[in-house]
Amino acid sequence: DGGGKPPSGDGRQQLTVAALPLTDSAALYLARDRGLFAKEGLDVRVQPVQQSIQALPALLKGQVDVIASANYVTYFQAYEKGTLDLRILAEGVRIAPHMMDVLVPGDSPLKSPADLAGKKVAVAVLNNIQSLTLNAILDARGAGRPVYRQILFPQMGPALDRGQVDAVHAVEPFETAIQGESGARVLLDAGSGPARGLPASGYITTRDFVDKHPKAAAGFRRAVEAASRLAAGDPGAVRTELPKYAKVSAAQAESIHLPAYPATADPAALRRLIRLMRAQGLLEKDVDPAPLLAK
Amino acid sequence: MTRRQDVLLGLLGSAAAFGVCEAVARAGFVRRSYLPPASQVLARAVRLAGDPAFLDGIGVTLRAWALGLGLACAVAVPLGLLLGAVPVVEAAARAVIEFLRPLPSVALIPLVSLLLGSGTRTEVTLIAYASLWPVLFNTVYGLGETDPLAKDTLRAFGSGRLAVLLRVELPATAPFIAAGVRISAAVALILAVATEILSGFGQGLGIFIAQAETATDGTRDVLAGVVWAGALGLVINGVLVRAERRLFAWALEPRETAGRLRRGLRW
Amino acid sequence: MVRRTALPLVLRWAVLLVAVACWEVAARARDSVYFPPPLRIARHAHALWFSGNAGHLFLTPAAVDTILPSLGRMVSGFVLAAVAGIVLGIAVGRSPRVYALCNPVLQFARAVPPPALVPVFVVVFDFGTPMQVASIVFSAVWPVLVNSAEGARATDPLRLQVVAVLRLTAPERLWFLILPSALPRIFAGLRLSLSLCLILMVFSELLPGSDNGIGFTLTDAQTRSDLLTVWAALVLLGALGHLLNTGLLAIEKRLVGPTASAGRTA
Amino acid sequence: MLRLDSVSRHFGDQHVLDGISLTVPDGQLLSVVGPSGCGKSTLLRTIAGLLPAQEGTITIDGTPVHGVPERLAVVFQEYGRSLLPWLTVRDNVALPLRRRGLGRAARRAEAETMLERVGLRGAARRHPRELSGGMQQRVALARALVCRPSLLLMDEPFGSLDAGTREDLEDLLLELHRGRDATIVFVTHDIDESVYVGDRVVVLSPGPGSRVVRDLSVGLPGERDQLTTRGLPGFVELRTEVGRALRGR
Amino acid sequence: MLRLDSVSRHFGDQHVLDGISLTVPDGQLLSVVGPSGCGKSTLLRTIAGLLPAQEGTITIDGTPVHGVPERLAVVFQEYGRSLLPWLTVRDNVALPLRRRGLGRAARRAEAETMLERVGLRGAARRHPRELSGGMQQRVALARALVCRPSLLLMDEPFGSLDAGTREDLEDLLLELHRGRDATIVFVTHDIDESVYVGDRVVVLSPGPGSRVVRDLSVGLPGERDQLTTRGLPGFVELRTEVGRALRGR
Ligand SMILES: Nc1ncnc2c1ncn2[C@@H]1O[C@H](COP(=O)(O)OP(=O)(O)OP(=O)(O)O)[C@@H](O)[C@H]1O
Ligand SMILES: Nc1ncnc2c1ncn2[C@@H]1O[C@H](COP(=O)(O)OP(=O)(O)OP(=O)(O)O)[C@@H](O)[C@H]1O
Ligand SMILES: [Mg+2]
Ligand SMILES: [Mg+2]
Repeated sequence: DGGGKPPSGDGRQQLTVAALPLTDSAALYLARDRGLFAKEGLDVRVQPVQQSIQALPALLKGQVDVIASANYVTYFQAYEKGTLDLRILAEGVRIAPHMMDVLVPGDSPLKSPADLAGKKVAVAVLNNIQSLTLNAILDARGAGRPVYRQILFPQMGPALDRGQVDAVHAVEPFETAIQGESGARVLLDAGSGPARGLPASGYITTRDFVDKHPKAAAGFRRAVEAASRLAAGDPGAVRTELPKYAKVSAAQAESIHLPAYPATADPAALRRLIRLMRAQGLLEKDVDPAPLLAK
Repeated sequence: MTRRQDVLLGLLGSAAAFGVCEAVARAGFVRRSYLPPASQVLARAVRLAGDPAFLDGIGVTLRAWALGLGLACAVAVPLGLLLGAVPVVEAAARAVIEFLRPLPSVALIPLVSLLLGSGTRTEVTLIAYASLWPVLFNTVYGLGETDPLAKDTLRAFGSGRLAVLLRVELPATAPFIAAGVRISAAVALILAVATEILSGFGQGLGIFIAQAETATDGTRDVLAGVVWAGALGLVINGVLVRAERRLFAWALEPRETAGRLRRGLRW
Repeated sequence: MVRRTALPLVLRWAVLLVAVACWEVAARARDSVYFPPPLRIARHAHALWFSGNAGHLFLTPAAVDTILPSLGRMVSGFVLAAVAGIVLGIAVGRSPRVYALCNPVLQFARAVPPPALVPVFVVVFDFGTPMQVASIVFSAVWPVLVNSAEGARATDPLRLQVVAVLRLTAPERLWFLILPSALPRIFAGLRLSLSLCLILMVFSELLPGSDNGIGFTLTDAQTRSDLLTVWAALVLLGALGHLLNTGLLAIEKRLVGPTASAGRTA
Repeated sequence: MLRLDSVSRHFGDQHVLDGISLTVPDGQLLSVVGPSGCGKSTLLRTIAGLLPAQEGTITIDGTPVHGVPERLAVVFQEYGRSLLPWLTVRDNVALPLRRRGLGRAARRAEAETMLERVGLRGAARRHPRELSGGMQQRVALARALVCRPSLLLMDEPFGSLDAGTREDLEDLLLELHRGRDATIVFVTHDIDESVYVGDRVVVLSPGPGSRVVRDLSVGLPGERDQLTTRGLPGFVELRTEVGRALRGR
Repeated sequence: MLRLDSVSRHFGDQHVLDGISLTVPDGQLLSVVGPSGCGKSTLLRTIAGLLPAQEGTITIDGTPVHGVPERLAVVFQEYGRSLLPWLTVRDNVALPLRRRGLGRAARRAEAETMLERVGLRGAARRHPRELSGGMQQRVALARALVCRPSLLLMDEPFGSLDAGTREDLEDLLLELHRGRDATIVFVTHDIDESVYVGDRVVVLSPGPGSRVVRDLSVGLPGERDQLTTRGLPGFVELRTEVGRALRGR
């Protein structure tokens, strides 16, 4: 391991990137498969992980160099607590309409988002991006907040089916699968209102890495941003790429809602996320994202 | 009871369990994709045997299992003998041990990963940590159960404390240690798979299961992985039981003497 | 195990204190967020859980919401696992038929990692306590079961002949011979089970639908990178484990008493 | 009536009992002597139904026995191990009384009476491991006697006792035997004792493949007394004969 | 020389030994008799250093013993439990030879020789639980004899043997004793035996608080023989005297 440092056989610098096999990492895979990394003199190896937080120890130990699709909420918290000297290489995705939805059973008495007040809503991780955005949306509409239950995405379908929760807050591709299997309907587009355009994940690394390998960091950013531009311009490219690395069938890939792939990192957007986190008590101090963005 | 009857009864029990799982899934209480019938799971598990990548993963998991269990035994048996034999050491170490023991390995995953990084070293450490206790405690308990007259006998023949420990207490405790190893073997296997699932990083049976869990209809694959884990456990236990029978024949009731009173069977 | 005189007691705590002191010094010297010094952990734990008013035994509301539900689940899981483990273990240790029938299935079940069963739990059990207790029992039952079976199996054959001649009924046989002679091993199993219960309690609070408990606090703090709370929860778990174990030892002392190893032959 | 019909027994390829036939009428006290390792304990275990007879049959009152017969009591040679260490001496002795359906207090009272008779009055509440070897042997004896068996099998029951205690207990056995009419099979390695307590003495040949080599009826008066009986010419004659049979002469 | 100086011992509030003083010269075979439960086994365990003497001192050749003395061997009354079940009979006997620093083959050879002398030639490779009670006792005996102890403590070593085997082994003991010059303390409950094997017989009083009530020197010729010695007038006299002391008369 300990990639990043030794150039590989053909003189390219080797980088190990931990990534979730989800839509969030599409730009990474596109960049790899379209040779964008190679163009920057990088040899990128992808190491799949199930949750971005699971890659944190490996990042600190130098077993991976970059975490793709790293959940900002989680990593800003780690930064605030001092566990990680965070640097953001590039932005990953921003929230787009119907990329996440609040689903209820077809025959549910819940008719409008306002009915959610006090009801049980399933999210994958408590006190994270899902509840943050849903709260923001409901607050904006003046509706009451629900109570959250922690249920992993794959189990949301059965839980909804058995009436263990009133609604689930699911992301793609689970969202489409749940709708298809149990006839659940969308109560609320969780990518709408104040949530829309909010940065969800990014490509992050440590300050140490950026200091030691400024060239590799810059090259990585250029490649990912190029891939993001490509993805934003041609969603079809993402839809063909998806079945190659994620557990998504080609048919599913055709119909699911994709997030937005921003071409450049924008401190203002990140500041909006940080303000929201502060307002809901997920951060205790203010964090200025500008210095965290790698040049 | 003949061997054949044993096997037949075992098959009967397995068939019954299989039947129940199949029936529950087919009865339609829940959607098929949420709880696939046992037959489909089994078929999938069998097909996995032909997948070299999956078999590689099994190899990785088993390696971590063996290393962790071996490390645990290598530490636990001598430590158990020391604790059981020297009351002062036991008294001194007791508080620390009792405090460390309940620390959940599940919760230690992130901390140990921070120290050792993700991967085999972390996995082996956690496996060893969790499977240390059964061997250690069975060793200490076994020592307490040694017949005092047997110990006196060796002392009377001029054996020192160490010789009594090695020649009487260790052999007398051995069957009990073996039972501890058997418990640990299962714990270690669970830990190997669970660590992989929860750390979500690397290669192995647990990673296969974790990846299946993130798929929209992965339950069948998850359960096929479970079948493999269970089957591994079954085989490992069978091997250990056979080894014990061979090693500790003296501790078994002699077949003929016990006649129809013979009930003893081993786990 | 150890004679309960004053010296070992003093020694025990002295060693623990020294260990903690070393940790404190080492942690202060390294000054890493991952390994905070014990004093800070203790202060944090105190602020979190033990700074309540005297009327509530100094427990804060957070402590009442965190510790009590966890403890309740753990204890009920442990009791269920103990009863099931002893009953099944003895049956399996003394009856070749039951053994042959159950062995493959039990061995299979024993090796199944609980995290992989989450999809099944979701479908079979209700969220919250039923699912959590079920997952605790499912894992904690094995050490008791194996040790009980082992203990029952190791009953002195001569003594079995004795009770056969005395024509004791099967329950009497169990009560007067098999249980007492298996008791030391059963307790060894119970102690292992107890610590497994704590581990499983943490795991069970990772299960879908959990929203309180020590394990929940721990994992929640983990995702928030709040390592001080992680450590405080670990220390709390250690302390709880120690307490519960001491209680179990006291029960064992009463039940097994001084006759534990008298006259046993291998 | 206890009847053994060419009972044989082997362990693996080692022959132990080789066609033992015996008829013990009700109420008889049969002494069995034989060299160490010849198969006396094996014989008792077979009669007790603890070991299956591999050949031959055992019948009690005409019905073949399978398993442990009713109203049987056994004093095992390994008396120490045969006591349950977690029970007090009194509870050990009271254990067989359960099948008589007595209450707890009645069982304990009866156990204590029997303990007193074997000279263990003060030891009732102690645990077996706190007793000396001879005391443990007497506890095992009391446990066998207390349940008033109709078939009593005793394997060297006085082996660990001093001469005085031994004589007292021999007399106790005879007294109890006279009062009821149990069939008793009494294994001993003491020739004098075999003659003194027995109505009949059977001598087994050394193994492997032990057989009955001598079957002597003891024609001594029923009322026996340590001093006078052992002095009788008939007694001396009998013990010489048993001794000779034992030495294979 | 083994010397006991007012050795006392109690278990809880129960007095067992009450000021036992004894001097046993090197090479003496001291028989100890006493009623069941009087404290004979306790005395042996105390001499062996397995139980601490609570009062009084024990010295060997003038030096007080703490712990187990050198070159000691013990035959326990519970011979069965004192054998290690996981070792074969041969390895059980060979066990104490380790401290003589012999090789494995030499140890086994010596063990087999001794097993042959106690009449267990064929049983060398079997496990203790496959043996009869008397055979186990002989294994324990062989184990004690094989290591040529200078102090040998025997607790009713022939209790489970038939008369013939017993006499053979008494003679074996005497023969080995003559050849070397070990000090032997021999506990028995057989009065004849105590006189036949002993150079000296000590009688203990019944407990609680056992004391030496009689200390007899056996003036019989060193060369003994089962038939002639037991017929000597001196022998009969001695056994009567021991018997009387034992009965407290
Ligand atoms: N561990 C013990 N705890 C309490 N009392 C004991 C213990 N060991 C022995 N005793 C008591 O000490 C007394 C003497 O016991 P000991 O075994 O020495 O007798 P003994 O002379 O060898 O008798 P026997 O001839 O029956 O073997 C007995 O009354 C016994 O109850
Ligand atoms: N479980 C067993 N397995 C193998 N052989 C056995 C077993 N039990 C007894 N034997 C053998 O059977 C023979 C007879 O044993 P048994 O115990 O009946 O002798 P015994 O007449 O009671 O002798 P003793 O007077 O020494 O007690 C012995 O040679 C012994 O080795
Ligand atoms: Mg016998
Ligand atoms: Mg004794």
